[in-house]
Amino acid sequence: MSLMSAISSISGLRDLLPHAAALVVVIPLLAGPIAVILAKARLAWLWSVLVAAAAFGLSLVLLGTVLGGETITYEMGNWPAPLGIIYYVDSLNALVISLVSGMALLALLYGWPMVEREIEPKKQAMFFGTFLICLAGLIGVAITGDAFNVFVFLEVSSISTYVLVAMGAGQNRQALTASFNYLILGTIGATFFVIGVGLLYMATGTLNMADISRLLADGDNDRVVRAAFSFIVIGLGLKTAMFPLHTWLPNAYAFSPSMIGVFLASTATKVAFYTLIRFLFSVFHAGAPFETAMFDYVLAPMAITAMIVCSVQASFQPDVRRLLAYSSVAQLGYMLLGLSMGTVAGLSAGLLHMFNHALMKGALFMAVGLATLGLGVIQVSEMRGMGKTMPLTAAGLSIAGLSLMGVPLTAGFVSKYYLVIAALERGWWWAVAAIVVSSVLAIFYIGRMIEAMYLQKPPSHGDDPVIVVRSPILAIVPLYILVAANIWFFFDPSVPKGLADSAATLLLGGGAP
Amino acid sequence: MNWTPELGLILLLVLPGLGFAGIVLAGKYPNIRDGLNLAMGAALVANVVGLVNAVGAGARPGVQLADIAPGLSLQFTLEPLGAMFAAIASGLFFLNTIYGIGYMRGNKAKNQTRFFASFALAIAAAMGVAASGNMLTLFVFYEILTLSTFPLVTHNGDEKARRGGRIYLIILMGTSIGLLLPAVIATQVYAGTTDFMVGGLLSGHVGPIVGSILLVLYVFGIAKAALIPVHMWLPNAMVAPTPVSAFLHAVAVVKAGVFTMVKIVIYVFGIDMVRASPAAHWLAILAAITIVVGSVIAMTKDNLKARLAWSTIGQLSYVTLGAMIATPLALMGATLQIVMHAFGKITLFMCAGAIYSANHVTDVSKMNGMGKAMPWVFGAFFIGSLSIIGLPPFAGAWPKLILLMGMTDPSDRWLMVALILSSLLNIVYLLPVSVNAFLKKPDPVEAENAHNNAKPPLLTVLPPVLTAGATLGLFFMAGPIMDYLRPVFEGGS
Amino acid sequence: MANSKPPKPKRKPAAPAKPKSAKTEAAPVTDGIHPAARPFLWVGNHGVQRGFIWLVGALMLVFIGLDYTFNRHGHFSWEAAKGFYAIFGFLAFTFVVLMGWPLRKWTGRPETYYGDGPYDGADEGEHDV
Amino acid sequence: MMFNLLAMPINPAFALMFGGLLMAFIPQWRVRKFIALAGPVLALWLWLQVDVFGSYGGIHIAAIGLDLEPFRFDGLSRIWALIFIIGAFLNAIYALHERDQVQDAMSALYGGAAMGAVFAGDLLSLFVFWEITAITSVFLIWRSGTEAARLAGIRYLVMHVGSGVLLLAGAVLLHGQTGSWAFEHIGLETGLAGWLLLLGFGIKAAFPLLHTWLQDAYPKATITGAVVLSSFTTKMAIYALARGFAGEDILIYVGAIMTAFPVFFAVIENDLRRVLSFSINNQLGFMVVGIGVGTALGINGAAAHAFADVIFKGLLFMSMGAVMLRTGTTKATELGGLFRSMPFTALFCLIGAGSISAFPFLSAFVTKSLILAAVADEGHWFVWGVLIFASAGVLEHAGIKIPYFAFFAHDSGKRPKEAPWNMLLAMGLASFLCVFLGVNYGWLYNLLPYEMIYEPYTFDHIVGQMQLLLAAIFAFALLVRIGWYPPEIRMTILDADWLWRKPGRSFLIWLNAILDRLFGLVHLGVARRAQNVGRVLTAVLSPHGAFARVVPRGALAGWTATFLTLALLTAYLAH
Repeated sequence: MSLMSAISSISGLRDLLPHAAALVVVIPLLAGPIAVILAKARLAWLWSVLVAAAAFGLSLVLLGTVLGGETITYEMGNWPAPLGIIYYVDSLNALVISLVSGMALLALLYGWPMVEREIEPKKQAMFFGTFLICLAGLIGVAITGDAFNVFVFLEVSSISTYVLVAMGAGQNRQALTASFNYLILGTIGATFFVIGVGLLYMATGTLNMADISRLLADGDNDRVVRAAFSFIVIGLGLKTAMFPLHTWLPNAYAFSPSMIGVFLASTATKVAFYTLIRFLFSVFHAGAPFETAMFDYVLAPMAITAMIVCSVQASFQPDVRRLLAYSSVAQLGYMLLGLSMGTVAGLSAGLLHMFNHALMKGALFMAVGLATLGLGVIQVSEMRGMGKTMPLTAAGLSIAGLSLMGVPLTAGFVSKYYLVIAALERGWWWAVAAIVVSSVLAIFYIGRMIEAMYLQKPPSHGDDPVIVVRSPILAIVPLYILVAANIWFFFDPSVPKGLADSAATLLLGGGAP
Repeated sequence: MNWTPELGLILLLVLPGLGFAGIVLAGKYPNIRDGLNLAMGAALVANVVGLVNAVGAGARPGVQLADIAPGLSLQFTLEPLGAMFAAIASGLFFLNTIYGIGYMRGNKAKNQTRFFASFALAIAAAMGVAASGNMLTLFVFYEILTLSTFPLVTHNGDEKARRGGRIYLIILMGTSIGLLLPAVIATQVYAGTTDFMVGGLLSGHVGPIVGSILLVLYVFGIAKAALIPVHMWLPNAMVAPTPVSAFLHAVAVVKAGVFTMVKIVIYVFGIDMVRASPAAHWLAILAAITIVVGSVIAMTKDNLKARLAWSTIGQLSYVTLGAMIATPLALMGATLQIVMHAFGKITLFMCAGAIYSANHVTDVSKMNGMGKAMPWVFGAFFIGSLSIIGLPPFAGAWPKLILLMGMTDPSDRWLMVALILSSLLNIVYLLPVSVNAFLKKPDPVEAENAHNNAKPPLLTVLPPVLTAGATLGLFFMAGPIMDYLRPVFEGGS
Repeated sequence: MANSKPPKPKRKPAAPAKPKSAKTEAAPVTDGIHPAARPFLWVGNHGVQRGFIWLVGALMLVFIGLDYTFNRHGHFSWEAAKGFYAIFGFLAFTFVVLMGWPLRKWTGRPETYYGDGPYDGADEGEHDV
Repeated sequence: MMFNLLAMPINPAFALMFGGLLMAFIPQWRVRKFIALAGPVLALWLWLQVDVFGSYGGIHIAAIGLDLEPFRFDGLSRIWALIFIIGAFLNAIYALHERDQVQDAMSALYGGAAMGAVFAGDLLSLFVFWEITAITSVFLIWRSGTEAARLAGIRYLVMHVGSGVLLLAGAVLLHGQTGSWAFEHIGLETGLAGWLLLLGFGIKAAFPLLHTWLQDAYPKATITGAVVLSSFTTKMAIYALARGFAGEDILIYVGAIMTAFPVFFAVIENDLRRVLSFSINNQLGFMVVGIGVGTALGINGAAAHAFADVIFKGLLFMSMGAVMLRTGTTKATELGGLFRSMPFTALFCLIGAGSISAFPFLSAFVTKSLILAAVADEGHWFVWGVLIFASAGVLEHAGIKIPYFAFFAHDSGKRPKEAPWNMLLAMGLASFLCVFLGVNYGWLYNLLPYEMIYEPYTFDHIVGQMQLLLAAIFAFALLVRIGWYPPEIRMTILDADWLWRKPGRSFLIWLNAILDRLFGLVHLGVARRAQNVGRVLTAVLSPHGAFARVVPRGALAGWTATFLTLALLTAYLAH
């Protein structure tokens, strides 16, 4: 409750910042090249932090406004829709935007010591610049109300992401292959998406999402619309790493620089997921037969397959970051499952899980990155004794892991709880079973790490155990902010839950953007 | 500030929390640390006594800790059942702490600070379980109990301890998240709340089939109650030091499991619904099988603690059996078994630990003739055995009697065979331990061993002797205890 | 007081026991004799024990004879038969004793059969013999 | 729970039990001995205080609606309590020479518990005391300290606790049917409840096949322990049968078998204390038959015979105990000719032997005949014949074998000291009582629970009994003379307990091995299955498995296209 009121009080600033909706995209977009120009790595980093903080501040303003019960429609250049591009903020994307900008800030704070070690010095400024552009792209995707503009920002963020992933090559040459794979599949996805948008334009003659939605409300049996729908779902599904289109993801996460792993894991797929929701529920209409069919026969089965198969895969992974990546695909299954229920409760639970998953996966990747930094850990088996050698990191990792498992007193519990309730209300017993199985599998793969960290002896040189590693404080702080958030949002999930609820009600209540 | 029941309810968690902090901070000074630990235990007992009296006088103190969402809150409410569990757990915890200090010092164990700190957390969790006002809160503390006892189970830190700990965690967490949690959530969906309600919060909300499914989920989800086939964690947890075993078996963990079992039958399903449920019948049969199989396997174990572990599996299935039969008398018997078994079993475990402290002997077959050196220990063991067997005038006789009284319905009565068989098997595997110690001549080779005459530390002898005396006293206290609990069971048929 | 002299019939001369008893009788131990028993030592006399059967036989005949002095009115008709109890008693006793042979054959086992070890008073008493 | 002890008769059982508890904590043996003697005296005094039959000092437990009546004084419990008091007193004297705190305490507790059981007015109190007798008495076996005693003690305890639990189960079922805990006539018409109770009582009463604990444990008990044991447990069970199952026909036949079968075993048994144990069995048979008949005469006979039996069986055990104390054995093969050095013991033994054999003017003559008359009155001619047959058998093993092989027969050469004075005193008192009861039978008859008219000393009764006894003695003399009497040999005689001590044990061992193997197989099976599943999963999902292999990018694109087709189909086909 207190958090909500705090945010609401900030919203008083909105009078000072009437253009917040535009600024939140424009500032990072423009700041990116400036970062590159700054050239000095430390300066670029500071600048980036500043920009990310500004973006975060702006997104909080937007969030405050939305929490106040308003929706924001911002016309770019004062060109009214449908001719101009409009930015549109409601409870759905306010949450996503805050999440993205907040995680960007935390990732940057966390990232400095990492980047210092992982990226060649002369590329560091460029790295931060690209990162800011990527951030702008992701926020843009989330905020825009124009279908084609979505494609543009999607590509902005994607291309910058390919670059960022490829920068992991300093550590591991496989990053290049991973990035290339990502690029190929990402492009296919983008292409499918843009084909879909084109088809929609063919059918409706407009690119404004609200207009499309209005026009589609009548003749939704059109074959063109159906084709557009399929292309968009598959295209965004690819970006979301929907099973079985997820194959690009594990390597991309595993070989990218630590900071990018953290950022991608907690934002990129989330934004794509948001876009999917936006198209499924506020461009197309949830009641349409082809959409219901897609939910029942494609999305839901794929979701639970992901939840189980990828959890098993995660259990097999020796590589920690690939383990977490597979777990992400499985967790995306939870969100898709909630979405495909097509009910307010389901969608809300999916959105809440999206938010919570960002918190926990961000923390997990941070901790793993620290472990890599401190002990050179790549494999689960190399984490042995971390409870002794890196106690803080190990504790953070454990708590975030518990959250991933859905243990009470962590945020992960709350979203799984709502998901199960939604499934039960929908009468989907099999989905409950899948959630249960997947959660138990999560115990396995998280348990493997916890066991290695706490139950095995630390590696030693002869008789001398490896000494305790001190993690950089700058990296520990964001880790613990996320860990604390994981606990905080168990006790007080009112903000994300309220937003998710109102978003779900809005989307399914037929409220047009 | 005056003590009120509501404050007492909060203190249930706060006192162990303070204890935890104190233990950690004073870790470098063992005497201060152990003193703080004991002070915390004593304060907790005093607090619980106050609560027990208040609840006995009809108060039902309640506190809401956190309101997560409508229907999702951390809520404490103390009723007689919980007060009883809190009393047992805190009282025995205090004794077990004394014993643990004696044991750990006597054996010069490592990491004592971590050990006692974990204990403090675990007792906090047990108190939370006792005072839970809804199923969600209970579940939360149930999980904390698992996690906080995990370092205790693996305390020895060797490969065996790790393996035991792994199984402990996998089974307890797996079942609770995989079965119990869905059941709790389903309860929330069907009943709209998980707040405990006299007469059963699910009654009237679900049909017999869904009710049966939920019951099965609950019963297997509460793996702490160690019903076959979710019992395997218990023998594996025996790798822990003896104070931990005593804590697991008699003070908190298994007890929390069976307590939860009784609690769900009374407050979640309601007696009538369980009685009408077809699943309950089969679960009762499974409990009966567990009783017999546990005893049979206990007979084959030479390691004393393993034997006691299997004995616990058998003995605590009495509670599950009573809960599944679900007549008011059977439930009364089941509840009483929680109390009475606690005293008997903690005596046995403490004795096992005292023997180990004296001469590091763990096998029953090597204890022949030790009675001369440790008459008090084996005497206490003998009394404890008699109580577990269920012979008057010892505490264990009452629950068996009342359970039997609750089983006279023709469809249940043949399950009595399990109880009868169990008593006989108990004699076979429990009594020879002390009898051989007193009567059997030691192996000549063993007799050469000077350790055979070693004396255990005083602090490990006193507590079991006290609890053994308590089993005699409790036999005569059964009336007041039952009167105290009676309001709980009057809600039923 | 007991009105019948307890039976002290002849001891069967068991072959292995003979040398032992002969030895005992050859050197009678008088030290251990209880003063109160001295007047009755004749009971142990071989001849007395052999002759005991005649005493019992005679007494038995007397009581059978008594049957003829009155008419028994028992519950069952055969009770009235003269000497019924004597015949029944004799046959019953003989049967019981003789059944001992086959019974021992079927159920007799070495003393250590159950492996429990000896149990006659290992720890107790002042066995001053 | 509340006790209303004031202004009300006090249960004499408490005198003994309280004394026992005290003794458990008193290391000074003189004080203990005083308490041991004072307990029965106090109990007797309390017994005398009760003028009116009734139930006193009830306990009510509201929570489960339980009413306990620990002290019911009526015709049946009165006589049993008295004989237990007498037994406890004699046993205390007999044990004066002993310095064993455990046995002192346990004997008193045991006797008190047995008396408590007799006074129990409800089945739950009965159960409580029933089990206490089991726990306390087993120490009398264990204290002999031998390995055999230890094992026998455990077997004994299993059977006795089992008896208690059966009793409890039966009581609970009965309560379920009738809503009452009162211990009144039960009968087998109550179905399962009745059968369970009968079985529970039957174990302690040593029914055939359930009897083995008796012959197993009593001979292995301590010297005094065997005497104490012979007084209480079985007689308490007889009381319970008389109370609960009077007039059950089945008991007539069970009792008849009980009288007959032990005599065969007793003939060839070498250990004289074990012979006495068989003899207990046989005597219990008479009482059970009397209860089975169920007439006033029958029940009175059972009560009177139990009364007499405590004394003469105790006396016989005492004499054998004295022999054991002085020679270290009661094996017939080791004994003989002891009358030379233990004349008083021999005399008392003869009196006991005469009593048990029912010689006129000794106790059993006036008690056993009650039972025989009751059987005959009801026209059970065959059972009557069996009882007469068994009477001849009693003479054989208890009347002749015990005194003959111990004190007469061939001279073993052993010249032990006479028994200690306290033992002689106890035996003397018991002998006196045997004669006293045989002569002043009216005193005993007046104590019996039911009104009856019976005169033991008729001419034909005396003549018939003397014929029987003399003919049997004659047969003995004859058989010994012609060498047909089976010689004493040291050996173990198998009994029904062979079933669980040999094949039963083997079965358990076998079962254990099989279970081990089975669990092993299951584990192995599960492990294998898991391995197979694991292999498949690994093949598909592991980092090197099919799913994770780096797929050519073209194939990936193709795969995406396939999936798109699927999506398109779904969208098109939906309606």
